[in-house]
Amino acid sequence: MSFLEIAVNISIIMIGLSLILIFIRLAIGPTIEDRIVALDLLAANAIGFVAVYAIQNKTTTFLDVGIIVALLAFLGTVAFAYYLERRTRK
Amino acid sequence: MNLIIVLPIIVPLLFAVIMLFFWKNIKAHKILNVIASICSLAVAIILISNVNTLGILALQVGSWQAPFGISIVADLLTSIMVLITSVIGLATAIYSLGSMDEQREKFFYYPLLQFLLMGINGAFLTGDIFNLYVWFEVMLISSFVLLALGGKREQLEGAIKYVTLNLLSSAIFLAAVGILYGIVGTLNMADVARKIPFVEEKELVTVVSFLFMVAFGIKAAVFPLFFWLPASYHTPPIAVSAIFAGLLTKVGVYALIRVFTLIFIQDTNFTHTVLLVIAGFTMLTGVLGAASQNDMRKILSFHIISQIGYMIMGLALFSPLAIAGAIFYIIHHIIVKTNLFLVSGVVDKMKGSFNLKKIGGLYRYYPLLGLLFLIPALSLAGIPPLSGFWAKFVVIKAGLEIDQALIVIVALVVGILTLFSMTKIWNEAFWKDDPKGNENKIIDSFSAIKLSKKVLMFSPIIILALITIIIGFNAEPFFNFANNAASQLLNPSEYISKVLGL
Amino acid sequence: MFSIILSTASRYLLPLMLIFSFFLFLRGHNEPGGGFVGGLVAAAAYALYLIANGIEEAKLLLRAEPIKLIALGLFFAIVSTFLSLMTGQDFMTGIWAKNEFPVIGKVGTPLLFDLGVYFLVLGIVLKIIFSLAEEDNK
Amino acid sequence: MLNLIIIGFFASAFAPLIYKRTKKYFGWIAASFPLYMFISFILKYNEIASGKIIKEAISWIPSLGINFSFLLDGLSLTFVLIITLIGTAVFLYAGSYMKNYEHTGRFYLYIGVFMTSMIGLVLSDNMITLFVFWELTSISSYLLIGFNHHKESSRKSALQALLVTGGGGLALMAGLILLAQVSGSFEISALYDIHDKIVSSKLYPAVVILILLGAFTKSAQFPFHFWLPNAMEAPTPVSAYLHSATMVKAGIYLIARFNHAIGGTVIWQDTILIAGTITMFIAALLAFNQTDLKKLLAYSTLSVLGTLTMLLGIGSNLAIKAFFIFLVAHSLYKGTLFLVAGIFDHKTGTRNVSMLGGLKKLLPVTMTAALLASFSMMGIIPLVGFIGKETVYSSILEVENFRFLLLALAVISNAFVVMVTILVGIKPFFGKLLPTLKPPQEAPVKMLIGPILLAVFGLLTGLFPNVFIQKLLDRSTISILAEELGITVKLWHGFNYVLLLSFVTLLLGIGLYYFRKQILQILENLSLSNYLKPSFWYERILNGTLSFASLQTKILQNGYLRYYIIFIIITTLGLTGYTLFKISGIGSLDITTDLTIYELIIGIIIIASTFLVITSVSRLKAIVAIGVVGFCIGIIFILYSAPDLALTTFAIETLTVILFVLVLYRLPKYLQFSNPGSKIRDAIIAASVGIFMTMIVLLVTAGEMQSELKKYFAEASLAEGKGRNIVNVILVDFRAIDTLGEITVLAVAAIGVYALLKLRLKEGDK
Amino acid sequence: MTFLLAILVGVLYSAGIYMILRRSLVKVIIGLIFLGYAANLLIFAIGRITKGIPAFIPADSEKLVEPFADPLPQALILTAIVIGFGVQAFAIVLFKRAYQTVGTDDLDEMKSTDELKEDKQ
Amino acid sequence: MKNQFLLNILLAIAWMLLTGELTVENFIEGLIIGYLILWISKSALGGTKYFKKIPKAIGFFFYFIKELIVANLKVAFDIVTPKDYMQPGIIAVPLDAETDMEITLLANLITLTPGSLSLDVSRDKKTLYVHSLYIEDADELRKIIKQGLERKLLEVLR
Amino acid sequence: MMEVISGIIILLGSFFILVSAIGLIRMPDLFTRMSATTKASTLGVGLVLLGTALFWQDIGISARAIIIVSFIFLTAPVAAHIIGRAAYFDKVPLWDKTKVDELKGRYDEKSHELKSKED
Ligand code: NA
Ligand code: NA
Repeated sequence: MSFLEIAVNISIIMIGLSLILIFIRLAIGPTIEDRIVALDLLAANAIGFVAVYAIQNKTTTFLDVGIIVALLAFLGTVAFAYYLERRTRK
Repeated sequence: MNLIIVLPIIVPLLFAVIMLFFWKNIKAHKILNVIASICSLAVAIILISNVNTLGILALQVGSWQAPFGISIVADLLTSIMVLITSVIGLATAIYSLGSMDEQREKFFYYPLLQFLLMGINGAFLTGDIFNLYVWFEVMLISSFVLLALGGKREQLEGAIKYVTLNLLSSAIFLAAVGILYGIVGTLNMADVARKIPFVEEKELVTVVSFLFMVAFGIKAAVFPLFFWLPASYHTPPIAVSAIFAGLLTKVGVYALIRVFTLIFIQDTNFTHTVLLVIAGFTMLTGVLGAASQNDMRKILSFHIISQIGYMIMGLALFSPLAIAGAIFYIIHHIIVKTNLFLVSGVVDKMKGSFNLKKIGGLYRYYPLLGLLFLIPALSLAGIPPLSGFWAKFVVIKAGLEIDQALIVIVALVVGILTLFSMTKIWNEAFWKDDPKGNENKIIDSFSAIKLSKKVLMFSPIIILALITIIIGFNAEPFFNFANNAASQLLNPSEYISKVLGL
Repeated sequence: MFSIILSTASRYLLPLMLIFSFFLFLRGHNEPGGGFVGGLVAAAAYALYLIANGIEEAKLLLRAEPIKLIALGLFFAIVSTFLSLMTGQDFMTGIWAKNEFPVIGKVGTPLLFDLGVYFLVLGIVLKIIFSLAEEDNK
Repeated sequence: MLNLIIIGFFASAFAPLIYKRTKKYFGWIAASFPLYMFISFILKYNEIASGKIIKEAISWIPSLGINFSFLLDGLSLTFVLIITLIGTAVFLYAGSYMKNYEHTGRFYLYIGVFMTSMIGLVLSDNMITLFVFWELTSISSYLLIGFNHHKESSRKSALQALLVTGGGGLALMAGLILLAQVSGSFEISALYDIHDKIVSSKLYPAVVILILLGAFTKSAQFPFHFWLPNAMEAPTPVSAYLHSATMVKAGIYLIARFNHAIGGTVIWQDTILIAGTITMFIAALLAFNQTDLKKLLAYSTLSVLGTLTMLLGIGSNLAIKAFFIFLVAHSLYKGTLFLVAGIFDHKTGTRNVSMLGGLKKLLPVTMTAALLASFSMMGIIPLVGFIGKETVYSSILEVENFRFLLLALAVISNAFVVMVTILVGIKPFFGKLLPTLKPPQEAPVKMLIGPILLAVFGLLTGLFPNVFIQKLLDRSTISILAEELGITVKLWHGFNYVLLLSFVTLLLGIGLYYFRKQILQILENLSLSNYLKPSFWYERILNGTLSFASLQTKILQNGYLRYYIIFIIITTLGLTGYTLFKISGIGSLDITTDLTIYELIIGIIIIASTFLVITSVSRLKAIVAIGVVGFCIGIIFILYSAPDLALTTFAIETLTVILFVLVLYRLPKYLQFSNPGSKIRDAIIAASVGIFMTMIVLLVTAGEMQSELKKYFAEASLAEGKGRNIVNVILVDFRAIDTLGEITVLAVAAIGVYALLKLRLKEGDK
Repeated sequence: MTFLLAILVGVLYSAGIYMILRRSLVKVIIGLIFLGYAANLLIFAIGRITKGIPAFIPADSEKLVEPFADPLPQALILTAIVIGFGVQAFAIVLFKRAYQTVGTDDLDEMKSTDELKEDKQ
Repeated sequence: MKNQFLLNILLAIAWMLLTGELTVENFIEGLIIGYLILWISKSALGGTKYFKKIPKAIGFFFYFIKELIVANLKVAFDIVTPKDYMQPGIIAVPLDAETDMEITLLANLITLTPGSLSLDVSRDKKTLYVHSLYIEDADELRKIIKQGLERKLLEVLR
Repeated sequence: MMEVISGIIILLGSFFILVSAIGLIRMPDLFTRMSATTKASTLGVGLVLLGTALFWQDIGISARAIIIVSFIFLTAPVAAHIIGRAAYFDKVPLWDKTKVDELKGRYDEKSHELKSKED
């Protein structure tokens, strides 16, 4: 196993661990904003994961997915914030 | 060139799209809708005559050899269904001109009708099981919108059940398609039929067949899956009810017939017996449901269920005569049930209600309407020599021929209860005096309607009634057609070879 | 929702997202993407713009009525199915231009079909979102 | 014959139109139509009398073996002549009687259709053609009984008659189909040669029962007798015509017609005999406490119908002879009496016998007809009724088993009939003139011709039976028994046992008449009436059915969406589960797995967030958690080589969130409605579905799948589809029509959303 | 791998069914969304999965050689997802309208179209 | 006009980057597509100024990267070590930046620098509210932001 | 050689990603969590993508990496801004050890308009 492969495997484990941690925050909240932040972060991590996974499998096709994720996660967050703001405006 | 086969799908789509371009011009919508319906009818007639002379037609969309692309196939059953669909489409188109409110017309009523017809025709014509799912969805979403269009409370409540249960059905259907692909590795129904006998796990195939049975059974509104129908069919405007009543459940029946004559014929002892049980309970629960109602449209809605039972019975008996009977039944029922709903719409326009307790006295002043109700009503009840009699007759004959006495008894009992329901409507709405007593006032609200609109409402009713009578008196060609269609279904080899080009 | 930051960002993100959406569409035949995802991304761009700047500005930006986009999309799809008939081939058979273009690769009726998908998806998402936003403003 | 029938229907169809223009003379015009029919058929008399059988056939639905085939023999000619003769009388009579009714045109339409159908029925040689006409008579009867449809009793009675005869009709249909199945043909005349084959078939008992069900309901045999008295709600011409002379005899005709082909067995004869005898007796008893003229006549008709059936049940040569004579006699005298009752009704305003009396001077012509008919009905010489009763008694005397029981029942029943006759046909004319609603006056000519014609016919037939009925009798009995009887009809057989019986009957009847009040008291004390009350059982069954219908509908169509769903799920699981557990491989599924850590993590997150969604008490939290699920599914798609799917999933996921957010704004608080019990129930159901699906996946993927498609796509995608992204090439080329449907769904959904949000009709709007 | 997917399919189906059996409209919608996920994953799993080799023909070659992921189930799922989205979008708005009109999202309050009018024959 | 043209060129370059084909044809294709998109986005973009000072921009870029990494390490250290060194709070920073573009960029850059987060800009565009993890002295922090990021950014932009 | 560099960078990126995740768990209130994490992950993802670009050494891949990174850099702060702002409206509690809150009272409750100074 080359250094790169080892690095990639370790990376995947680290990202996986962060996914779990983020998910825990998402689950426990306590505020809805916390959950949204967690979701946003989850998306960012997914991009990292995709990049590493692309190296592991030697295919580049997945990289484009990262762009979409970045783009759409942002939109989702904005939408949630939009909702929260409307909710709090009397 | 078999272009004609796809036209029943493309023509409604094309017209719907044109209407969307002129989305604010209702007048154009009305005209285009009628033209579209006439074109569809013409296409359907050409299609059926082609199929009749040339046999089963198949078109490989995009020139991709089956089973790699999607095949569009028209056998006799398909072309019959397409033809009736176009007849009902035209009838509804004309009736809508006379009865639909401007509000709904502004909100895409006519394009939605065409989309609905597109979906229905697609479901009939496709030779691909996944593509069937797609057309079902086109049909469903169009029907969802048509059902809820207007947004009245009862419409919304009805639509919730209709939508949820139909989505459940779609989910089951989709799962079934996926599993089927996982087993045989192909989606083309002819190809599936060819490969199914070689599947090692026969039980797995049976399991899938039941998933299809449930999925299509929900759409066909059989027992105990029919609940969405009585909950919703009486809520939209009558033209919508009418086209739903005539066509939608029949697409489910069609699909059941298709897969249970083409694909799942390995374990008929089990599957078709189950169908037979379902058929019996469907007939019974449907007719009892009708007997308990006092709303004209609800009675008619429950009768759809009950009548579906007869069609399923034909399929379940699985003899040439029985299948022919089922097909004949479908033809008859679509015409008659649509017509009854249309008549009920006129009743509502005259009396302001569908509730039998609140209306009456129609026969006194509108004998013609009485006649126009009696023809489809008695036909539905199976009174000879109207179309419904032959339908019932053939199915019962088929049942007796293969010693299925129990189901025949059920069919007969249901027959008499159907008669009861129809005479109940007749007694209450037509014979009984108007309980409100204020005949004249009510008459005025109908007479306020423009004559041209009245003509537009009555002409489809009259035409459909004539068709019922013609089928009744001249049943032979129709029965022959049904017979030939049935023999095509029971000998799938022609279908398979035509589709796969073997 | 008024935010200078979001509003400004959305103005610059819009063209970027649109170009990306078109990119996704064009090369969908060879790489991940296609008319559907392309249309969605384009719609997302407008949705973002809507949230940041309000429905009125969004409508001003779009100019076309979404229904027409839907109709246009379906129209392209239908046209693409019929072009083959003119060359005497069967319904919906793909017809391809001889020359290749950069990125796009070969141009043919399936691409036109996919373009129809693109417009339609853009149209329907906008129709839905605009309707909801207008409802929300009431 | 077919042309006559077609003419009949057309003429009927135009009746309302013609009536509008010729109201005054319409009775004459109308009567000319049955008369024309009568003449057309009487012209065939000699031919038939000479033993010829006229057949006519046009194919109708050849592939089902159904033809318009007609057969004119003695039996059918007798019936046709009765139908048209009485039809002539009734049509003419109605011209006057129906004058003050609304919609007389419709009346003629119905009755014309009825007559034509009735003719068609008795002429049909094809079982199904026969059945078609059979049902048409039921329908026209329904419309006629309910003619005064503003009255609830009329509507009810019409419905009752229709349901009973219609129900029997369906049984008949099944019987006929079975019979055709045994015999291989729907042609009745084709049955005669294969009597033994039919009788020995295992389906034979079913055939008999079903056909007799049809016959008994139509002819109001016990226990289906109750509809007939109620049918008296119809205008009197209808009662006279349908419910006495013709339609109710259709069932008897049917038995007679099929007797040759499927009769002669114990089950056939005994069933008929028993049903007929009971009907005869019970109807007579039930007549006793009636006061309404028409009801009285109706019960006596019932009794006669019973007698006729009984005679067919006896089935001896003499019985058939008696059957025939009695049939003719009854049609003539009962027709007359009904018309007379109608005259009373019309001219005095009442049908209550106790309010009629002393009319002889005022209605002399009516009285002549009434007396002639009454004497015939009482069996007094020299009327045809006398011959009828004589032959009935003599045929009973020939019976071997239960002879005296039958005899006693027949005598008692006939005595009751005599009593009824006195009440209806004699009493109103004699005694004190009782005050009536209208000043009584003689009926107009149009109303008198009918009853006089029929009464005189009864007299002539009695006097000259060999002229009028001998030949028809011969030919008819051949049709029924397939053999020549060789019995001549005579008025006078000398003084014998039978004559004595007739005399006893008459005396008994007169006695009953005089002591009827006392006897009524006794009968009431016995309180049989509840169970024998005509529609007691009918009501019970109908109401029972309706309550059951309501109950089952309330249970099934209960309005709770979740129960609907549970029904569907349990059905699905029930149907599939049974088969699934039969699969052999189920025990040996390979669940070893080579999971990587990140697959495991994704899986855990999906499951955990699913639980979050389910248990969440906050809507927004649920939506965020759904987002996670969707997101992780997207990642699964990446892991397993589906980038396009991942793209689409992410995009759709985001859009759904936006949608939710825009919608949520106005959505309700996330409420908890369900109780713990239903949660557990639902959890069990849900888990079963989950387990089922998991097993399916494992079972299916345990097998190999050979997909030619996959290979083909890999080769053709670039070469012919010009694209390297095979998924996309499938979407826009190989399976582009799927995509076409898919985008249509989207278009419609968008329109739907728009319309839902913008179009809000108010409850009042149509 | 398939085992994990099979479990996930089961979990998602269970969740979907459980949710559509709730009385609250919003939960029913969520249930429908879950059923959509479940069906997609089911097709995906049952069409046999392949790791890390998407169905793309490499730039330097004319056709794809095994092993590679079966593109057909993917195309089917894509179509199903899109259709599901359209239908769900409509359903969500429909449910919202129903809530607005009826005034609650309790399904037990939405039975009027099924109710049997109690008046006697 | 000039800015639009510049933006068009920029979009064309973005296109080449996206597609990964550095050819003349592709550049022209990018120009055409870019033009179309600009036309579509017409009302979104008013007249704005663009990237005139490329070298300064590059310098700023490296300054920013440095800040980013240093700050990141600081925060990372705080996170992974058990003890909290934080003194969080929200401060109001008066703005010299005027245009929407300037304010947005500044706010974003502040956010990107770990430990600080732009919460909002006042409606009159004069004050930026920033949440920071390390506020020993609010005024000191305000100064750092103004002298550091804001000044350097405005130098690039103006 | 390039592989090793790329590996190291990827490891570093993953490390930052993990740190940000830990921060998300550890930080005391929403604002501190956001402050700490959003950027940490931005850098983390950026590094991972840089490593990826180095690994492939392909213009197309590098371009994509650049696009993703710039997009994240462009959007992440905006996202943080609007969530933070929404949270403030939503009265998400600040950590009790928060030193100053100069935003307090500057928002108009009704219109959500933000003022420069206290009135
Ligand atoms: Na694609
Ligand atoms: Na696509």
